[in-house]
Amino acid sequence: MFFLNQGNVLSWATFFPLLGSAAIVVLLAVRYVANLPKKLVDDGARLIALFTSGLSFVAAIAAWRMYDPTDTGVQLAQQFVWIRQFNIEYFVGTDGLSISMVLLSGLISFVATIASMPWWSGAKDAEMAGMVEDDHGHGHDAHHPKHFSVRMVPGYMIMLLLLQTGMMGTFVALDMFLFYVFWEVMLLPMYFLIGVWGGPRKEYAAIKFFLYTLAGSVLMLLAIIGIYYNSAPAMLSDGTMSIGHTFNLIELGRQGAQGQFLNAAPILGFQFTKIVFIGLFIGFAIKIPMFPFHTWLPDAHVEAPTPISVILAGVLLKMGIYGILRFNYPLLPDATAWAANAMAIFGVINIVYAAFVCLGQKDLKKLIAYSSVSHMGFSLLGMAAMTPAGISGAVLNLFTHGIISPMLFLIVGVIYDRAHHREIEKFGGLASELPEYTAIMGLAFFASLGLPGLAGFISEFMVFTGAFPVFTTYTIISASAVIITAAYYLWAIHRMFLGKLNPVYKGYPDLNWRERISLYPLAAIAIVLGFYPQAILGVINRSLHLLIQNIRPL
Amino acid sequence: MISLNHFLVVGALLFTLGLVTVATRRNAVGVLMGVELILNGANVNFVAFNHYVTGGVTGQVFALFVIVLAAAEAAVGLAIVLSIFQTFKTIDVRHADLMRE
Amino acid sequence: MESLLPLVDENLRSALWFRPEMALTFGTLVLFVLDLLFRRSPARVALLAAGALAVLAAAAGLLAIQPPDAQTIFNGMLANDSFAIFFKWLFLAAGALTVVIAAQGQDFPPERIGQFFALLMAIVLGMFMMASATDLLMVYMSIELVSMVSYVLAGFRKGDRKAAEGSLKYVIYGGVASGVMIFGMSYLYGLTGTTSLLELGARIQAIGAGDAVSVAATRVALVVAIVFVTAGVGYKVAAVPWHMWCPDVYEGAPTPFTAFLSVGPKAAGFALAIRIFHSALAGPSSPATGFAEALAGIPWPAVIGVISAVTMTLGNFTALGQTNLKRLLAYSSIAHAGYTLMGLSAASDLGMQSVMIYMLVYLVMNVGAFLVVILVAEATGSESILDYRGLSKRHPVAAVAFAIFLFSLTGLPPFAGFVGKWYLFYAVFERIDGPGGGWYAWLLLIGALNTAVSLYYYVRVVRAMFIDVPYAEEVPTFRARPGYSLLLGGFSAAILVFGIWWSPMVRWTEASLQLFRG
Amino acid sequence: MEPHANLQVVGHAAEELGRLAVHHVSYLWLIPLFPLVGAAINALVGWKLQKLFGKKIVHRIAVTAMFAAFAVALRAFWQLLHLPAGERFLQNTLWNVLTAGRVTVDLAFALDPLSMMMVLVITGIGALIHVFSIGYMADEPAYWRFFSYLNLFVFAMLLLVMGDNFAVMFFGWEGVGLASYLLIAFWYTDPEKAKAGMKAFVANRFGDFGFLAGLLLLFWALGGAWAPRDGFARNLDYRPAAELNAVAGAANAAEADALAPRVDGVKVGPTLNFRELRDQVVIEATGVKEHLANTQIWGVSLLALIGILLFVGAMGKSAQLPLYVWLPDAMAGPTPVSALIHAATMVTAGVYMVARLNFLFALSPSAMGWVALIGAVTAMFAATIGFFQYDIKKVLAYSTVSQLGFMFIGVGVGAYWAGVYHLMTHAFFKATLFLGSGSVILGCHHEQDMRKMGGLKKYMPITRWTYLFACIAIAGFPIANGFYSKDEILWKAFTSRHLELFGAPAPWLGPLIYAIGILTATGTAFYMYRSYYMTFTGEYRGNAGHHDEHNVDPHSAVAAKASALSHSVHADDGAAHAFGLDSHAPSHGAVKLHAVGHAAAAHGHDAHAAHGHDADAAHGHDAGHAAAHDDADAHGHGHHGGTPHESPWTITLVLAILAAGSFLTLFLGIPAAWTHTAPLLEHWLEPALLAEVPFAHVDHIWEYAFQGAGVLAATIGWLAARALYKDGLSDVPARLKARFERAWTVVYNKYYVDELYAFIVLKPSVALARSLSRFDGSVIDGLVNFVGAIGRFLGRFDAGIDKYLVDGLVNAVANATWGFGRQLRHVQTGRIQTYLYGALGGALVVVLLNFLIS
Repeated sequence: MFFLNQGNVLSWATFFPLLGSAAIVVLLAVRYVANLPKKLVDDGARLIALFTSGLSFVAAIAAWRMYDPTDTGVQLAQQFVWIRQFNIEYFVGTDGLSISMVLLSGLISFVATIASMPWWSGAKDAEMAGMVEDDHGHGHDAHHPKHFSVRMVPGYMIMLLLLQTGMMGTFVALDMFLFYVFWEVMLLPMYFLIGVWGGPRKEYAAIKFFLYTLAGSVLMLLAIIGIYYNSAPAMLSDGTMSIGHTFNLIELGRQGAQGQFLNAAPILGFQFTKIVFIGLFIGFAIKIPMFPFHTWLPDAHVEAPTPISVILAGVLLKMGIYGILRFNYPLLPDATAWAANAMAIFGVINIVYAAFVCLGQKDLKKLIAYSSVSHMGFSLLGMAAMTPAGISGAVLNLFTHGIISPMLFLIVGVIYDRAHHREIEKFGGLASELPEYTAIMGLAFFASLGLPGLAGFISEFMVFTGAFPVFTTYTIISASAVIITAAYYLWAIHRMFLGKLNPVYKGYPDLNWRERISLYPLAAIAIVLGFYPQAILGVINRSLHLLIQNIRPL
Repeated sequence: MISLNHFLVVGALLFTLGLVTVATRRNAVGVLMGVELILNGANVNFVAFNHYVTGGVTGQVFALFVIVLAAAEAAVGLAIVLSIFQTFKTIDVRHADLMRE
Repeated sequence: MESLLPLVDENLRSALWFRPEMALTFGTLVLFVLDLLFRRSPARVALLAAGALAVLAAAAGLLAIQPPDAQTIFNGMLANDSFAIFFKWLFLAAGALTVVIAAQGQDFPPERIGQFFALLMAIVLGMFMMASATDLLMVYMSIELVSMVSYVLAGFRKGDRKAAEGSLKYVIYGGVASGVMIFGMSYLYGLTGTTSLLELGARIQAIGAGDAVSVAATRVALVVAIVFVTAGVGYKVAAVPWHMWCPDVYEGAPTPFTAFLSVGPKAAGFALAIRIFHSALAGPSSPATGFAEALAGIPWPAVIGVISAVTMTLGNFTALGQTNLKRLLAYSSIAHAGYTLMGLSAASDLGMQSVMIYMLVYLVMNVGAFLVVILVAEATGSESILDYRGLSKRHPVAAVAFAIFLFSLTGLPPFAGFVGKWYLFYAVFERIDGPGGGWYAWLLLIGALNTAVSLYYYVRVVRAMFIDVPYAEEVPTFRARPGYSLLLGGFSAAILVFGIWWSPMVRWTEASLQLFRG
Repeated sequence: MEPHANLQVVGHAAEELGRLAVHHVSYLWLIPLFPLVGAAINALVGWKLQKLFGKKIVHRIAVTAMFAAFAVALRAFWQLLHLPAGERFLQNTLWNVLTAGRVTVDLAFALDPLSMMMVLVITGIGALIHVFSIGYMADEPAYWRFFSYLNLFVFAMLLLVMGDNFAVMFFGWEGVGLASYLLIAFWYTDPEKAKAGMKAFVANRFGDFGFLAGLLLLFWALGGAWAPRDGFARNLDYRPAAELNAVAGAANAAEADALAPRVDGVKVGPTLNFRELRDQVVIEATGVKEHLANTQIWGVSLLALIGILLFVGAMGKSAQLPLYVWLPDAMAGPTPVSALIHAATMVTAGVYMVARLNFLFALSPSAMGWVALIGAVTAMFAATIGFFQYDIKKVLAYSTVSQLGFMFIGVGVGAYWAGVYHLMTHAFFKATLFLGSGSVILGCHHEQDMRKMGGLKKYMPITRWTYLFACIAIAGFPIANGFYSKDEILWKAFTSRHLELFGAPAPWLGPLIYAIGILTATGTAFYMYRSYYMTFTGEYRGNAGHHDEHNVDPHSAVAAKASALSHSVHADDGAAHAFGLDSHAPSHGAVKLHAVGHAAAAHGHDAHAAHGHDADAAHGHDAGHAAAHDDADAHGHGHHGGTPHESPWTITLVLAILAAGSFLTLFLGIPAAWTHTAPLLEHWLEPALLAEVPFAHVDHIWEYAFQGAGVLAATIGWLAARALYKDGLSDVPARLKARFERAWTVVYNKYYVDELYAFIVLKPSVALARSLSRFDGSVIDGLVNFVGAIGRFLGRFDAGIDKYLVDGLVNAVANATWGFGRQLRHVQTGRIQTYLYGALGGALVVVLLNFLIS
């Protein structure tokens, strides 16, 4: 596209959705003036959302194409001074660490937008899901409220697009302040999306998510202030020297490597780098989510509508790890080395503990939510090892999990739209009624339990290989989780899909086209990455290996 | 010979008495008078300090202003007490606790 | 006889710098007259509002053309400096907004609205003087001016028990507070021999000389005196433990005036506090760091820090339990007073600046919030949170704007509230690695956690508006008020703009930092 | 004199081995590709094709894919044959899967003599089994699904054996696990079958876990020697990336290769590639061998640990103790699956892996010791269970476990080629047996219980003969291949003296294993012939309601005898008479028989009448067939329905071919003792199996003697079985069972191992899971909500402070000042003053604060 060039592609990727939501606001204004029919406005909002998030995805792909993997520096940068008094710049750019996340976030956002449409579904399953448009606020029967995709559509789309802007911005921001702004911007839409369009206990889940994350991010804010205050001045993009300090993450990384923050004054008797590390780490750990800060996740997932779960699992969880790699590693290498062992231990706890919790789950969506917790543990373990394979595996794990877990949540959504419950025990023998669904489900489950030939295995394998020489025992313990993982997935399959068909589900419609077009691309990617992960690794490796070069043991 | 301290003691006494009055009277008018006492305690101090310490007229002028303002404040206060009486049919401050949750 | 001549000259000279105040003074009187003139006029509300705005505009114009050079006037009674001017603009804005809101609302019966406008002008006048007072006498008089008119306006709604009760509490509480303050002032005067804030600092440092015993004794007296004075100021900004009048008065007063109270006098109080603490109790701030040091070893920054921590915590936690929106906002305004005190306790240029920025931002978001309360109260006749359920459906604009205000009050980017918080936190952080930095670290931590706590009750309102479903039967009708909608839109836009592009705000406050120190 | 009195240990002359010569070719990828394509087509559009063009098209696709793969394999074989022995190594790299630092994985295939043999077996026998399935699954609606699974399995298996590195091998390793899961649970509507699939997968995961651990250990064991950080595996001391290695920055394969350290041309350091591994271990100059041999970890020899962990993986796949439990259950799958996956190919993966890594295992005698010992114990254990099973497939399953034990004995004691040879022979005769049983099952209308069979030889002759020949082979008579592989293994076991256990030399282990082995061989012969006799001899018991061996009621015994007398099908049956005569109440039996005969006649051919078919049998064949057909028409493939019938030609043909195979392959292993030249296969495999393991040298006399012993063992087993089970006449088994009731029950219930697992593994982990999830819900989440609750409580509490606490304080103060002798109401001062008290009290606090701080 002519207007996508090296200098602005990332900004476009970030702000296309924002433009979209602005357009929808205009549409609403027009509606008030010229009172358009509801149907028209809804469809308009949907189209705008599809179009803009599609454009954002295109821009993300363009960025991926433009990115030069042989160069480890910042690329596709766009930079100008924003608030001179505080040396704050609008500075977006990407390196090996974030480029894969940009692609992922663009893709998953688009998939989620598709999954938010009531279109392309058969008459029967639309009717079962309660997508039928009618005047009074109920779906096909009083027990089930209308499907989220037909409730307050413009508002939903506005929030969805805002969320996408926030996510993309978080991944491309290279100015600490800008990063924080985007980081917080994600919160609000997420709160509304869960709280307004969510399930029965949506209020509880939404506020829990909100408070949890905010509690983390205020600690993060303090840490950011601390880092800024102790940083040395740096050149601003307009060539002038900054006043006193800098927010430029790249610059801060350079300073951190030179031990700039080591001689900062201790705070409350703690060494500065350590306490700042902890502040940042807690802020990010809540997003990961890391045991024991993980309990918001199951609630949020269970209550959120399907596309939001998709985004939550596919993109938001990645930001915890991404943030740690973007802040803690380059800025505070020594504290990172100091904390590595703890990180590994938490990783192991995440992996094993969550896997066992999965085994005990009765709600399919909860089970998958906990499996996300477990899989994020692999990233923690891998990055804690600071070995090339470990850190590459950790980031690759973000990507692969970002492909697989959305599939899983879409799959849950499919059955929930039809059956309006997720109790594993209540299903049975679905395989004979929904063969296509069963097939795609099997693919996703096996991908998630780390079957070689599918994406999940590669990252797990790399994490193990990378972590083993450093944390032998931990690695072996967490490797034992592959057994439990297999157990809970297969058991779930056994209870839900195999055996005699539960007559209640006779005549349930199989996948419809909306579900197909949201699921199959992901499945294809999962397979391709299973055999050719180098497509990602080749791009991210250099920057990541550079990242861990500076980290010396205490 | 009366020294500065005597005046200060008087001022402090007035102040304390004022506070106690405010704190314990049930009659709103009484409470307002307690406020007046406090202000007058301050006035005594001003004048005394002016005479013994600083000289000049600053303190005395200050006192004058305080008196004037006290009068104004009393006027406002009494007006409000009147409206209280109109609404509550009493000026017992104990009953003015609608907003106590 | 000839000794009077310089005084006359001084007054004539000073009059040149006193024109805005004079405008307000005459404005007050003129409004009273207009009130009588327009008694029969059908459009009297509009006319009177126009008149009030005209007065404010005149004051503003005179303020704008006023030569900026910093100096004292009226023999050091008032100071004219950029610091004062900044706050004066703030007050004018608050006044104008109140006039506009009140003129459209129904909180004031048309036949009495004229008095309200007139008295409002008087309050603005008082606040003008608070901002620029450099003499204890002026401090006291300006505070009293503001207070006394406020007493009246707090009880403005005739026959309303809550109003009457609130104003009674206000008057008694205020009376005692100012009494305590004046008593403290008397001791200050006695100990230092001056009432001028500009000389006070030097005198206090001089106390250090002399034998240890008397020094110690004097210090005790000095500290007590200062605390008494602080009480007067703390009462104006509603800081714990002088905050208790706040919820009742807020609830009892007519809402537009509540909105005004929550921003105007609070800002004035902070202006006064800065003036007292920075120019009288602290040395000039060092050009390098911008830090100011407390005089005579009086640890007022730490004390203010503690007050701030207690204030914000108490305010937030108490707000958690509130169901009446006005009370909730009252406690929230207490909490915000606590946040703002962080800036004061930083005792640095950036601290002052952060206070100014915060007051500026707070003006917009809080008045906005109260505006929504007015709007809803008009339709439902209630201020209970229950009646906000489903507002997003019944009045989307109000709901969205309110959400923006509330999130901005919480301090989330990209809203202006975050900028204010950012400056406060940063100002405090600067002080951490100084002597006694530990206090600041804790203060910072408490402030941060309070932010999270405050989210909880702000979000309760948001949840009521967007998530909860209203009663089926209640269908309150929202009178179409383009004026309100415009205001809401304007406030929201301002909050977003300030939150994203706040350089101008910073530049303005930076330029307004010069305290006249004589 | 005892044999090893005058033994002296000799190994091959330790000539220096060079680097492996590699021939890069570009067509190997076709071999796995064809099955993959077949699988893909059938999986994606199979159902459509089947609906449009019928089942033919489906199996044509699948079978064509198989034969195509076989053809390419032959092409490769041809090429290998024409290379000098030392250079028989074809390699074909497709692309670099992943590279990060030292970890680099290519998708690459390699064929050396060993994997070549495996590929031939897999594609060859696999193709045959595909053909077999055509007939066997004929009436399966989900035909397409079955064939796509089969192809998928073959694809994965080919990855496993052709993989040039551990990663690709592991791809296949798990892939076959998946395929076997899908195939075992093929009839998923039956929860039991589905559960069996799940069990297989999870049990294998246990093995994979060990495999993975061993793999990582090996990988970094190699790394440790070169990076400046020995004690690499002593973890918990934090090691940064910077000092980790020279290849830290490698972002793609080329860089990694360029940066990799080399010792005189040999690439050293961590690698997943078999060839690189072999080179650096085998070539002395690199010093890797010493490093590995001398490294200890957690107090044990590193190599032993690696070996044992890898062997744990083998335990899973190859169903050794204690992970064998999944295999018998796997019989829930369709019989061709059992033949292909659970006999011929997948289960041998473990053996293959050990053989593939022979140079590594050979370095660790104690690892070898464990492999051999566990193999022997498993062989014995499984055989004993096999004695008493009634489900014909279960018998074969346990026999498979037992035979796998033999293979591990082979590779364990270092007779790698013998182990691999047995793998091959077993593939043939066990496939024959399984497919034979499949044919039987088909013939008996999906009846698997041998007690309901019998006398089938008249109905399905081809099946019978092939089955019999396979029995001969597995029992170990010199006329079939089984003898040669088994005896080679046992002989090598006997002559091995270098094994170790717990790091201590155990020269006695070899002979012990031999003893166990020879006993097991006897047992093998016994239970196999038992199955043969129970199935094919005697009278067809298919329709005899429910009556089984271990409560033989005299009547049926008499009936059987009577029928045997009436028209003596087996003239040679002395034993039957002998047992028959001393049975009681002949007249009674005769009368009964007669009556029943009439009843049957009266009712026409009632398929379900208890003795109806005895009657048919008595009145000859045609009637019986008629009945069978009526019955079949009446209700399709109902159980106990009709008489058995021979299977379609696709099945019998395959059986014949396989039986022939189990004869022909014997020529690959004619012992050196006879020909004084190394057996063909040993010679062929030599370049791949290069480990030098010392064996005691014992002269040929003894070898002959041992071969004789082997034959003797087989004969004993055969005769015993014949005596007990021929024609089902003997009631000795019944009496023995009655005698040793308890012991019989224990063995019959497979020593309750499954129950043990349920008790030790399943229940605890599920309980743990349940409790943890409850813990998570209540405690962890509870903490959060608790904090929230505290917050809200504090909120009310503060409000309380404002409203009440201060009041209380006020009242207290007021009491103190005013309350002397006054009642409370007089001092109750109301709100406003309350505030003032609060304010003043606060002010005082602040004053104090001042002094506290300063």
